[in-house]
Amino acid sequence: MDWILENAFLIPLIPAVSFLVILLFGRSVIGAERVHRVGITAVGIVWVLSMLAAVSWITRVEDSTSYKSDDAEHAQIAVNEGLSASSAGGLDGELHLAAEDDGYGDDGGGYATTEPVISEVDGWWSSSGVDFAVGTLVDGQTVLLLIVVTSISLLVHIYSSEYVKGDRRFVHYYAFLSLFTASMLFFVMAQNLVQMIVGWELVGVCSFALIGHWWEERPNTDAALKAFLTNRVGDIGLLIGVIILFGTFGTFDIDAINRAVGEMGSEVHFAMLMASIALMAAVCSKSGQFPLHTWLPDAMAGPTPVSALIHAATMVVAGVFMIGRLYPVFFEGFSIGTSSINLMAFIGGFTALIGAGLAFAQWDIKKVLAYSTVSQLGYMVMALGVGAWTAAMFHLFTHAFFKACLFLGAGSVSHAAHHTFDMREMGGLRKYMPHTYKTFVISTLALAGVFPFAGFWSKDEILLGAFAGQESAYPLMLIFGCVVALLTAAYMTRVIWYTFWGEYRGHGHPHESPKVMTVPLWILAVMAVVAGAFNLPTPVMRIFGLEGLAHLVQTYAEPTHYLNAIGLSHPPPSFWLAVVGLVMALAGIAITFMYFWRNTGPHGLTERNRYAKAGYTFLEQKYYLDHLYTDIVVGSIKAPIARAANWVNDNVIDKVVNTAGEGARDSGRWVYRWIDQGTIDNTVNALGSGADSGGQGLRVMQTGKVQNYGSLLFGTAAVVAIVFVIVL
Amino acid sequence: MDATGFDAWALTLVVFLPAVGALVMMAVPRARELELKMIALGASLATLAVGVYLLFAFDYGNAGTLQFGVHKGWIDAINADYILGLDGLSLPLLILSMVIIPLCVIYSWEHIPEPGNAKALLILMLILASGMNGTFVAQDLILFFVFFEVVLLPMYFMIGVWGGENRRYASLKFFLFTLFGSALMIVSFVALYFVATNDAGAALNTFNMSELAAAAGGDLARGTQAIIFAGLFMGFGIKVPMFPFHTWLPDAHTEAPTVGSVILAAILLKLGTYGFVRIALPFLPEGAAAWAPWIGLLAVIGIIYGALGCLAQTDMKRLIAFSSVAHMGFVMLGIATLTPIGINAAVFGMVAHGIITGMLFFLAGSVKERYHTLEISRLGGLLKSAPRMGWILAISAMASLGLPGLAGFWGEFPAILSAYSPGAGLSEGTFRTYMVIAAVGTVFAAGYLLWLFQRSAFGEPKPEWEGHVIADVNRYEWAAWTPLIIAMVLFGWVPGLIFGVVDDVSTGIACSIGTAVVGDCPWTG
Amino acid sequence: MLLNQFLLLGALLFAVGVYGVLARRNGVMVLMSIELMLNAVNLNLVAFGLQHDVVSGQVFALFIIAVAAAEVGVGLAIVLLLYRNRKSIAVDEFDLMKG
Amino acid sequence: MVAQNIAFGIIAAITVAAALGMVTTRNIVHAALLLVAVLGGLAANYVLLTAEFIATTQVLVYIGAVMVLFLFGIMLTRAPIGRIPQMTGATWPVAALSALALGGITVYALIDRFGADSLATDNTVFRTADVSDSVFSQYIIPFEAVSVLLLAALIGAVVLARRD
Repeated sequence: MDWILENAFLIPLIPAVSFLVILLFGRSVIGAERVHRVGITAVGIVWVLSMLAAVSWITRVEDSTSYKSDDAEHAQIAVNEGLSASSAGGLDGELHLAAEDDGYGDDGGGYATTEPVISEVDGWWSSSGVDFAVGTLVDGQTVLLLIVVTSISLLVHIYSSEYVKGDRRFVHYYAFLSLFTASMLFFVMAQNLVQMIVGWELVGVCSFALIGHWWEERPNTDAALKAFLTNRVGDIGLLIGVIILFGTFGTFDIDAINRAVGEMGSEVHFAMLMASIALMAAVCSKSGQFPLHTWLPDAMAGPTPVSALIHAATMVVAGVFMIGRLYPVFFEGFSIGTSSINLMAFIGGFTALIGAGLAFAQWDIKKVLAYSTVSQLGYMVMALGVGAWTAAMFHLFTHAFFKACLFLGAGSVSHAAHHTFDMREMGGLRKYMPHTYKTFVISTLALAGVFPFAGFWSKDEILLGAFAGQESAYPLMLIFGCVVALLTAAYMTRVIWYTFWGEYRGHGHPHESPKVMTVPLWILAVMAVVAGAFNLPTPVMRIFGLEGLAHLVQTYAEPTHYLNAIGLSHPPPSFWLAVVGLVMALAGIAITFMYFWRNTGPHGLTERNRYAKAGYTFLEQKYYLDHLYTDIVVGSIKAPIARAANWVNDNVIDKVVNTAGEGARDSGRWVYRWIDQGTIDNTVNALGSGADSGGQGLRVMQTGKVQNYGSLLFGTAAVVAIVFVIVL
Repeated sequence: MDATGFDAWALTLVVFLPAVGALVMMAVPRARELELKMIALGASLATLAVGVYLLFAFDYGNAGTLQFGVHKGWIDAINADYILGLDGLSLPLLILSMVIIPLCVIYSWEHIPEPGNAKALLILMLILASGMNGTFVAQDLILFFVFFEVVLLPMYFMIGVWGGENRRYASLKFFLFTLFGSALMIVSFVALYFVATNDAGAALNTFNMSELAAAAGGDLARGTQAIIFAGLFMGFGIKVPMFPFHTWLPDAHTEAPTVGSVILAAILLKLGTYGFVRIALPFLPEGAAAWAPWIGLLAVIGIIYGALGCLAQTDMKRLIAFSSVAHMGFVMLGIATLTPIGINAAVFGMVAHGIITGMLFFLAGSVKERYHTLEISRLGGLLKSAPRMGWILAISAMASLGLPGLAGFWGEFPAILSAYSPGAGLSEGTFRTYMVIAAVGTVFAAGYLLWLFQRSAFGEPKPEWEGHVIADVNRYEWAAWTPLIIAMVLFGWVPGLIFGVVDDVSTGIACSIGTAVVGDCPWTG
Repeated sequence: MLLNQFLLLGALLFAVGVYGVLARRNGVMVLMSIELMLNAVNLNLVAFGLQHDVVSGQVFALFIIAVAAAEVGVGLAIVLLLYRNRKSIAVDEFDLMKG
Repeated sequence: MVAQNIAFGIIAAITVAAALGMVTTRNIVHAALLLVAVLGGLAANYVLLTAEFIATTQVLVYIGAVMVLFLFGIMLTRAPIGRIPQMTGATWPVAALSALALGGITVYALIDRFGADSLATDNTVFRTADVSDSVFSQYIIPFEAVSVLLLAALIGAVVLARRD
């Protein structure tokens, strides 16, 4: 049963082969318009394998849980499993640490410890006699990501076959989708940090290539460059963080590092702090956290399905995944267990807040969604920062589905509305494209966190994590979380308003997208509804008498073998907090509705009259409340705060990036001109020309007349003789 | 160590086969160009065939010891012997050199630069091949020096005859710079001959490199070692080239013909770094330890400075040339840490840089041939007019900026890694600062390479090229480039191919330095 | 007799010969001055030979006389050739090696 | 001894005077004849130094053969017989300075080193036979070399002077 877990390398291998096949034979053998079949088939196989892996993993966890009653036997099995994990793959792997340590589960507070399945082969590279292995590490977290990546990737592959049809580079598009899927899968099952870097960079390159897919236009390539370079900045942190971890523990092995942190604890606190700060920079760039988030909205220059796959559901969560993967490091480094505020939680919370604020100021539907992604990623990072590992991963899981659905919906809208993403040229589309509209609304409700959609459950867990904390609560994070919940609901309602309600403001005749696009939308929408069921709290399940199915993510995905060692605790569910979260979301929706309605009447400002024409007459009588909310809450957020944030974003952060780039170029020019050419080169040239002018001077003496030479000869002889005879 | 049978001849063949080819070519009239090319290709491929034999016959379990050894008398008057040998350090570089030369010959099939004369150009290439191969296998200082200098003149003529507009200036600059370094280097060699002692304090009076390495400086005082090291440092550092001795490089590269640039970048620069690892470090451990912080400093300055220089360039070839300064900075940083991982990284970096930058120069040559300019602002839309070439440029640029999965990464990352904990009692604080600066350098690298790629490959082709046919990669180019692209990807995914070979030697060197300087070696070989 | 009287005579003649070589314009005169210098040397050789009681001094003097004869022969031939080609034997008119 | 010294004085005075005359006269034929005087004076000096064979050779080779050569040279180059205004080049002061410096330092060095060393007159008197023994035994190879040199010079002179 564990076959797939031990041979997990097949999972990234298949899309990688698909990449090569499409790239090498796509145009010639397969035919340019048929390459999507290769990609879809490959990802389909991988999806099946991932599901198999999930089933295998769950079985494995079940097995180890049932053995828990018998400690001795449990240990024995763990050893056996470790052995089979490393040898059954037919690779000359070593008996791994995983097989030797088995004691963590016993004090795990009621949770079974299930060892990760590590398959590795030695000799990937070596130094001073130490061989570094390459291999796969499969545990619950990996399996969770496998499901997310392959599912979204499969749907995007299918969706794209219509959306990108007839594109100038259809073949390249599918090739890079395959390569991206391969890289992302390689990343999530990395056994060591170097592999992690490899995957991390490769997804970045695919992102670069796909953002710049239409590279004939300058803005697209600028956006691609910006994305890649911003990520490179974060990669400095990744490199240094990995190096610090290697320097401290002498290994790249993720499993060994996590266990070592658990054992050593505060002995290595300072090193872990440094490593965490460095790695945090990497997270900021990859997962669009403040202050390195600016590339993500620009990255929307790529094709929309790519935005859905890479810049919403999968690649951008790489940073979150990495934190989760190296959680003991961050837990120790940032003292998550004992503090009530820390860098990670603050960056996450703050990013969530400013991302949500910025989403109000956008007219481009994809940019709204991009800022929303920034905000939601901030949520996940914040969750990890407050110690809510499961909540973060659960939110990652649910968010992937509803955000992908939103992006694909936006793509569908644009497909209908003549390839524009400007909401001012949309409107009233609910009549023309009912499927897109329905799925978009469902996903919006999920994102807003309305009961009982998926987002509600995962957001609630994050708020719960902030509320309970570990040893102490994280009050600021709780406030951030609640405010963001409100804002999220508000800006998403605004999007729906502009896009689907009112009269159509664009040109041409909008139409519903074909089935090949709407079916993926519906699948994602269904997931947006039911994904929450994967980690329902026990009290809720008790209502249905299905207590055994509660906390699935927590039970199966959590790497208890690491987390138990650092003593991570799980807060009990809180009904009232859930109510608060729900109220926030509903309030956000309500406020927005009122805002748009309020501008209809004669008291409204003239600039907002067209919203009135768009029609929200049934909200008219709530005028006073609307006035209050609009001017004080939404107005203050929209005008000063969001604009200021946007201004800061464009004029300060962006400016700093641009200025730094220009400054580097200018100083490069300056150094080149004055130091390189001016000083160093001139010194060399001066030596040369000095020799030359010396030669010119001496040249006068070369008269060509024998007697002059003779004079010189005898004169010199005389002088030398004088020196020898008299002086010496 | 002396080998028998064919093994005893293998290295001699590797060194002299190209020279024999050059001799044969001299006898063939200039007009019979095809035959001349066939002879050149034959000679270089025959050398490569011996190289393949070496690859298979090499004992990888004993990569740390010299194999295929030859030891014959040569110039008895000065105790210089004809000693050749191959170990894990020489092998990758030797193979690199043997691969690059046939590729250059193939590339030259239809790309003989102005003013023509394929015969002379190919003969020079073969002489270069002899010199370079000889440098990598020579195990006697005088022999090493002879081979080291043999490469100088052909390259001088290559630049001076087939170069661009400013070729005289560039070739002279190259020649004088290198000769200056060589002069100091030979002084140091002679000094080594006279002052090097064994542990017992008896003078060695030998040029035999393995004996000198085994002595590891003997009981020479740190000051003496540092002075001798300074001479070697100048000789090798100019060749590398290290900041601030790098100014010959952009000029030489810009003016040189394509194959000249390729050979220069791919192999000639490696002679310097190879010299550091093979001669300077093991012979003078104390000197190396004394100089290491300064080498490290110059290396990181080179990384940042080279990158800044790149950002300021408007000429594609000159940009690539400046990037060499930055990349060799990583190599030198690895060497300066005096750790096995650093030296491993350096050797990997050398090979990777040879492959990648060689490839980039090939591309620059082909771009120049098609557009008759390398002015970046006049290029653009390469992906549109010649898509395959554009993609190859993309892969090469990505490899050059150190993308994992391609060869460049394994030169950079371990070099940065090694600076975290330098060996031989070097200051951790200093080297960790270097580490951060070097890591910042990777961002710059991405910046200038992508900037180059964006300007030259993305976008629409410039209007001035309307009506011009920009041909895509032709079959000679495919033949010359495919092995390099394959190597980039192969080494990117299977770095153990090089690390595994070099590791024994680099651990040995680092260990002997550690033992000599701080009296202990934390690495087990 | 003092050794020095011969040596000093030789020195004086040598110096005079140097002056002649450097100052005279006529090629034949230059050659004659060279003869003078050679003879000055001969005188020294013979004097030292006597002083040190060796026959070598005289032998060398003989050799020098022979070599001088050869030199004059070739030198005059060159002068002749110059004259034939340039119609002049003024040595300061020849500056083909001017840098 | 006194007689010899007196003889030396007279001969030396004539020799130096003739030499000076040779390098200053404007008449080239006079210069050649003054050279004869110098060479003759030297031959006399050789006699004073008990080197009769050298003296003889000097007379035979120089005054006999070399001088004839010079005179032929003068004639063949059609040098004007008689006074020529520009016999001395414009740079003669430099030449004089060089010659003076060289002569001065040599004189100084000789006086400094040998001072008043008297010539060892009680040594062996080498006869012609001794000289010939030495030439044909110890110096046979240089002798042969000189023979070849003379031959080569002969051929060389012929080749150079040939008119074709």
